[in-house]
Amino acid sequence: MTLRRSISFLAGLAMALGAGWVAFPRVIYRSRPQPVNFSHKIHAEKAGAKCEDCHSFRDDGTFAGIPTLDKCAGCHAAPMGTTAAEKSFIDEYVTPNREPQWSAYAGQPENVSFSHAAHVKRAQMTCESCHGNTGSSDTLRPYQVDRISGYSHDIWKTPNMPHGMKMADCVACHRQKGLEHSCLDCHK
Amino acid sequence: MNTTRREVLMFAGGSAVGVLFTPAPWRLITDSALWSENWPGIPAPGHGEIRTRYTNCSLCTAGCAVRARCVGDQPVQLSGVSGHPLTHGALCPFGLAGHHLPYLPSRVKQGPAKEAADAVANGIAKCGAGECVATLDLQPARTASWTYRRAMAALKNGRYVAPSGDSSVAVDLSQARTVLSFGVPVLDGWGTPGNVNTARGGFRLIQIEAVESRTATMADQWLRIRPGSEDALAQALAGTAPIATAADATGLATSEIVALIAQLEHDGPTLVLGSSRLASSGRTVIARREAPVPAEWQKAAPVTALASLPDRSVRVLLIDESAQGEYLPWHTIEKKLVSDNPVIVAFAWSREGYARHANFVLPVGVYPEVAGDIPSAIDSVAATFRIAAPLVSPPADMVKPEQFVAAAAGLATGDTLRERADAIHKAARGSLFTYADAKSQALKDVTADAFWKALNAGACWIDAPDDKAPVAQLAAAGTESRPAEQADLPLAVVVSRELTPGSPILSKLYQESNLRLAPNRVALNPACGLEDGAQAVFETLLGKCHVGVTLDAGVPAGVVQVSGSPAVLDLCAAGVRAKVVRV
Amino acid sequence: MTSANKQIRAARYGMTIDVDRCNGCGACMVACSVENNVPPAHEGATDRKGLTWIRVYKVDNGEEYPNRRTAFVPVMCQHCGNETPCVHVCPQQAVDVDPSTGVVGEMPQRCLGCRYCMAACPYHARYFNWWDPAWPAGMEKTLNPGVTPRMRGVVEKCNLCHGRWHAAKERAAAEGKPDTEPVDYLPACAEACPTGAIHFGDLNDSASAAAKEAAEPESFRLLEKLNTQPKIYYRSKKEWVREIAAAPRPGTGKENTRG
Amino acid sequence: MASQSMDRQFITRGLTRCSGSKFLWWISPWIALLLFGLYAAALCLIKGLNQTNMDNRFAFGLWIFLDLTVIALGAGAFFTGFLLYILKLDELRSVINSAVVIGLVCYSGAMCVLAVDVGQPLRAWFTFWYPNVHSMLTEVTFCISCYLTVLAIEYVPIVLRNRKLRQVPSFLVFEFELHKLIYVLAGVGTFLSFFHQGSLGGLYGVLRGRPFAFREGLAVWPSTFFLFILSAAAVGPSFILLTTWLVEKLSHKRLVRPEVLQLLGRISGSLLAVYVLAKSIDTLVWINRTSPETGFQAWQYYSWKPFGSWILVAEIGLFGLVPALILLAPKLRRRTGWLVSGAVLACLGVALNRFVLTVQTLALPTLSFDRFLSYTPSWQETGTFLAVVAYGVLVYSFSFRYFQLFPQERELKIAAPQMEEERELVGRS
Repeated sequence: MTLRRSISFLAGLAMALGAGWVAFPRVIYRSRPQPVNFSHKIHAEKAGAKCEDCHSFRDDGTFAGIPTLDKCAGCHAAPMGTTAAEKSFIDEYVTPNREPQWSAYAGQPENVSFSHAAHVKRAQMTCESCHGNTGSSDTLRPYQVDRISGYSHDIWKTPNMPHGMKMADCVACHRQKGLEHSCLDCHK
Repeated sequence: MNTTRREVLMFAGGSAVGVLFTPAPWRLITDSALWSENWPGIPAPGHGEIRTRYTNCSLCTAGCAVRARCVGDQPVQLSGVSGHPLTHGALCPFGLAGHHLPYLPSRVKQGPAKEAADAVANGIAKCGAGECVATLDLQPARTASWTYRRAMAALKNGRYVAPSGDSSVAVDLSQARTVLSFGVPVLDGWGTPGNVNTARGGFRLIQIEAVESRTATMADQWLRIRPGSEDALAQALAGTAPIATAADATGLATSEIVALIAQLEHDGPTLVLGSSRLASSGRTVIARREAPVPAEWQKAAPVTALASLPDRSVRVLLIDESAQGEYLPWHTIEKKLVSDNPVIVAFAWSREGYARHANFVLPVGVYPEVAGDIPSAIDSVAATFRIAAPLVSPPADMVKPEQFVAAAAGLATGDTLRERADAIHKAARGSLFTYADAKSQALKDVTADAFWKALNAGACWIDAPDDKAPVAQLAAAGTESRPAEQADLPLAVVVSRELTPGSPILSKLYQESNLRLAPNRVALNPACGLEDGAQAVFETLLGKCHVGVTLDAGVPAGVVQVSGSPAVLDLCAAGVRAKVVRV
Repeated sequence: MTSANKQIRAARYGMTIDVDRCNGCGACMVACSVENNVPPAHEGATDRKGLTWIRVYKVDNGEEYPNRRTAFVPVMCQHCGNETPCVHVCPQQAVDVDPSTGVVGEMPQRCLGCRYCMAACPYHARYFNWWDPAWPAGMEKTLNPGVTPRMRGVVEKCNLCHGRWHAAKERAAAEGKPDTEPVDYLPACAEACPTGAIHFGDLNDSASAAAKEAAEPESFRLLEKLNTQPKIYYRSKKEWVREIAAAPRPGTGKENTRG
Repeated sequence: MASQSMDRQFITRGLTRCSGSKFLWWISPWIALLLFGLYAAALCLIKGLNQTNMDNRFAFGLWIFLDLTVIALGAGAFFTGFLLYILKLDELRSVINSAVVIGLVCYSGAMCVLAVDVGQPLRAWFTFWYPNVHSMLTEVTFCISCYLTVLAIEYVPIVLRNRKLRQVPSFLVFEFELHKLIYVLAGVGTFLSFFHQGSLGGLYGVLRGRPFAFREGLAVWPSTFFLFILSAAAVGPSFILLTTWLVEKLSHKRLVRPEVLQLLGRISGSLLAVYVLAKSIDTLVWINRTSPETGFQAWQYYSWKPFGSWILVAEIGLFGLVPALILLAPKLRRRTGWLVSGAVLACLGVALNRFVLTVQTLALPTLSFDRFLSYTPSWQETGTFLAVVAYGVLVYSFSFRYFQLFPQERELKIAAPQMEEERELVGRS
């Protein structure tokens, strides 16, 4: 009697734990493939050694982020290699001059005002310290977005990174550096 | 039975406990809060490279120089161009939100261009003796206006009609020691804001007005007279009428008027601004030669004042509302139209103006969508030529009024703006001020193409100073005759043309605060018996319309102040009286 | 650099507003709304339910013509420097004072809309989003990317154009300037004022125009006796205008219903 | 019929309760009211607070005012508990259950209204996650939610002692164990509620930007902090007295001995007297020192009609001193009419005090070019609050029907043999 009851209790417990730890994290994110199977590795080797070569700063100090099509078309007007990925990229985007809809893994929500200049130029941080080994990755992993909040998965935890890009993570570092003044430091 | 129910309960209990030890519930709580930060309906601003582009504001003839902060090509913020010789980096509230105009909900999106063209052609053909085809141009002295005049000249019985006011006359604020204004909003919309503010230190401002307008508030002296008694006072000041009558009419003390006269004589050069006419002593009002025009344009119809058209004579009326100007009440126009179905075409971007009366309403581009030049401002001593360079592209099937009219008159036109620019360049007078580098250079040092390029990238051509000649001596100013007393219409009407139609953001000024009088409101003295915000009917001999009531201690008893919305202006005329009845 | 006490030269951003120059045109209100993505009014909005981070009040001396005098007083968040009334009432740290700038900041995304801070503010400079923000179709293209639009049900207010401040800081960083110095920038209202009545600057920097003017005898602050130490200074040569800084005088309060 | 007997099985043995159908008649209008109120609240939640007549100046309105009042009245729960379990005032055992239910109703109701009152309920938990320890509102939120839990726990034994439920042995055990805790609970509850009653007062007392409400005090707590505790403690018993009397009237039963009501009255009266004294002193200090120091002359506040100085007189005199005297006079106390009207006046007094502090504070201008404002709640606001009233009545009715709120009821019933039953609102089984 009591045994059966405790069994059913434990069963419920186990079920809930499983659902919460295994199923839920899968369900909460919607996965979206990147438009093009892009290899940072190859481009780092062949095109430019440094991230800034493509992910450049504008004259006014703002960060241009993911390069636009014309940057790609500069080299890929015609196929340079033989990969199917490149060919489809040219056919789908370069030739019709259609901007690929990239999804920024580290894209912060609208209310965050993040200055690359302050972190890269002034604080001399490396790209890897936030973006992990994306720069040397061979393929683009699918972009995962939280179904409810619409935040990128990487905000919570960037792969191959000790920390994520949640507010708490930013604050931790700023506090250590004595640069934490107010909400509006980083919020807009 | 019982046992299984217990088991189910235990199971539920177990899972309840279990869930608490998983991330799920906490994450759901967090996510719901994050969701509320950018929940549906909150637009996300566009992102991209921030660029700076320049143009000139064509909302009024001040034509202030504008620096536009753009995301990509879309302007998101407008500001003045400091160092500009005429506009001195100032923008008025309407100009600051000018880039919102293309998105006005009330905007006219399409219209029957084809049918209108046929109807006009028809009307022109039917035009009998003594009848005419008239183009009403609310903002004369533009290049487009020249096209109209040429088109009307090309027609046997074409007339070019413009609101009274002579574009060849300018005032020189820098010369004035005293400015005597008969209800002219000198500090609030008249002339070029930047220029007025710069010159403000140099003159003493005497405001003669029935209500406490913004200008009256800021004037050095405010003389509150009875509405419509401007003329009487002006006569007295000019010495053409006894002071006693003026005192009687205006409600001022005789001593006040005497003191005023003495003061004007003593203070030296005086500029007198009437609601329509100007007068001056000293060199404060001067003749201004217009910017050069191509020789072949000289075959143009003369400027006709609406009043001088014979009644019931206009068979075809083409109204260009695309450029803001003085609004002529409909009843003044209506009586000029032939009685048997005249053809009325309004080129308008808003349905609130003449569109309410026209047979055909044709949509036009708005600032900053369309290229067009801006006439020289009243307070600019030298002629100017500046183009409102488009910052965004207009929607599909917008009509270009001047082209429509030219076509209707069978007049072939090219790129008139360019032709005008070349003519100016040929004259090789004056200087060119470019905004991007805030530099001024003599026009003769610039090639024609460079000139044209500069004008479209934000620049202003300023004519060389002319040997100035005084136009008028101190003479009668002010036009309005004193309202006739009427028992059933107790209130004298004072029109303050405060609100040119503009961005929805202007609700900050007249809905979310009472700083300005809303288009559909009238201001009354707090002792009028109605309460603030009450809904009422505004009635004159010319009709009635619904208005909201704003109480303002600055409006004297027995006076109703109305804003410049066409619906209300249609009910107003010189010396009209009104009543405001609560509904 | 890792030490938590980095030597920062703190700024005290503030303003002086010359009431005698203000002609009440409202340019500052429009420029502010454009800069900060404040939506146009919902048709149900009134002067009591609107969103005007800066609001120009029409103030008079309560007399009748010819003794009647009128002035315009722009009122925005006064950025109180002492016992800032709104900061310590907020239950969840959505309001704070930036020690490096003295700006009183408000985080709409943290706000739960309890409106306690609005009750606490003596200057009525805080505004609540009673409606969902709505722009006419297409007009959302004109939104300023430097400031994020707020959602319904939260409080918002002037923060001295932090969007422009961010931009200035980013420029400084790009130019390799250290982050220990305050940056130069200009809020939208100060930039837009056609009569140049509003002067913005660092009150700690005695060279700045704002600091100089704030020290002049004709400068005053609203409700000074509350000892909230606002950083917005008003200036007027007129005695009666300087008196508006004091507590309301019953009887005359009724007449000042404009603005 | 089956449901009938089912229903019967739940009613405490030895007590008479009206027939199920009669009970249905009694609750249905309240249920209707509740539904209407829920609709109004839903409007406010879905369409936003534009449904209310609050605005930027009247940031707080009807809801906050009534929440403060309701919570003050609900204070009877903690104070009776305090007197019974801590001060061992055993006569009060006969009303403690009723007091707990009332407390639960008042607090939970207030919490629900607050959830509608905030613009972003989804973020309400931020207060717990990122608390600003300096904010009185944080204190209020923490204490009220904790105390609500305490009340819920205190409510459980009342439920479990229900005739049917106690058939489950484990429930009985649980209830017994829980009962051992009751002293701890009472202690915790007392502390919590003393504290949040105070912080509710502090809520306005700390507003230095609102000289009308601003008060000096001890350390971080303005004088209103202590005044609120005192006033709440004073009217709490009065409200219990009132409700008990009301239930007796409605159910045509004698539920407690008259001495108990008189005792409640006496407690209320004496505390009220102390409160009136403290309040008067506070007011004098405020008029002569606190307010002038901030540049506001106190007389100015009362020159804005309709809030003349009469409101001050009414608050302290008519609704403070008068009920205090009534309740303190043994002669008058013994007359039910006087006793009840004394309690009513006391309750009205605390309501008026909360009104002055919330609504009048916001109505008064602070800037010289600002105006005196008025505000009338929209039907959505009123409706939302009526829902709480209906909710309260329903919870209490059910508790009264199925649980033993008044331990003395049975013995009193035996003492007073079957009254004339046909006129009775409550029939016998």
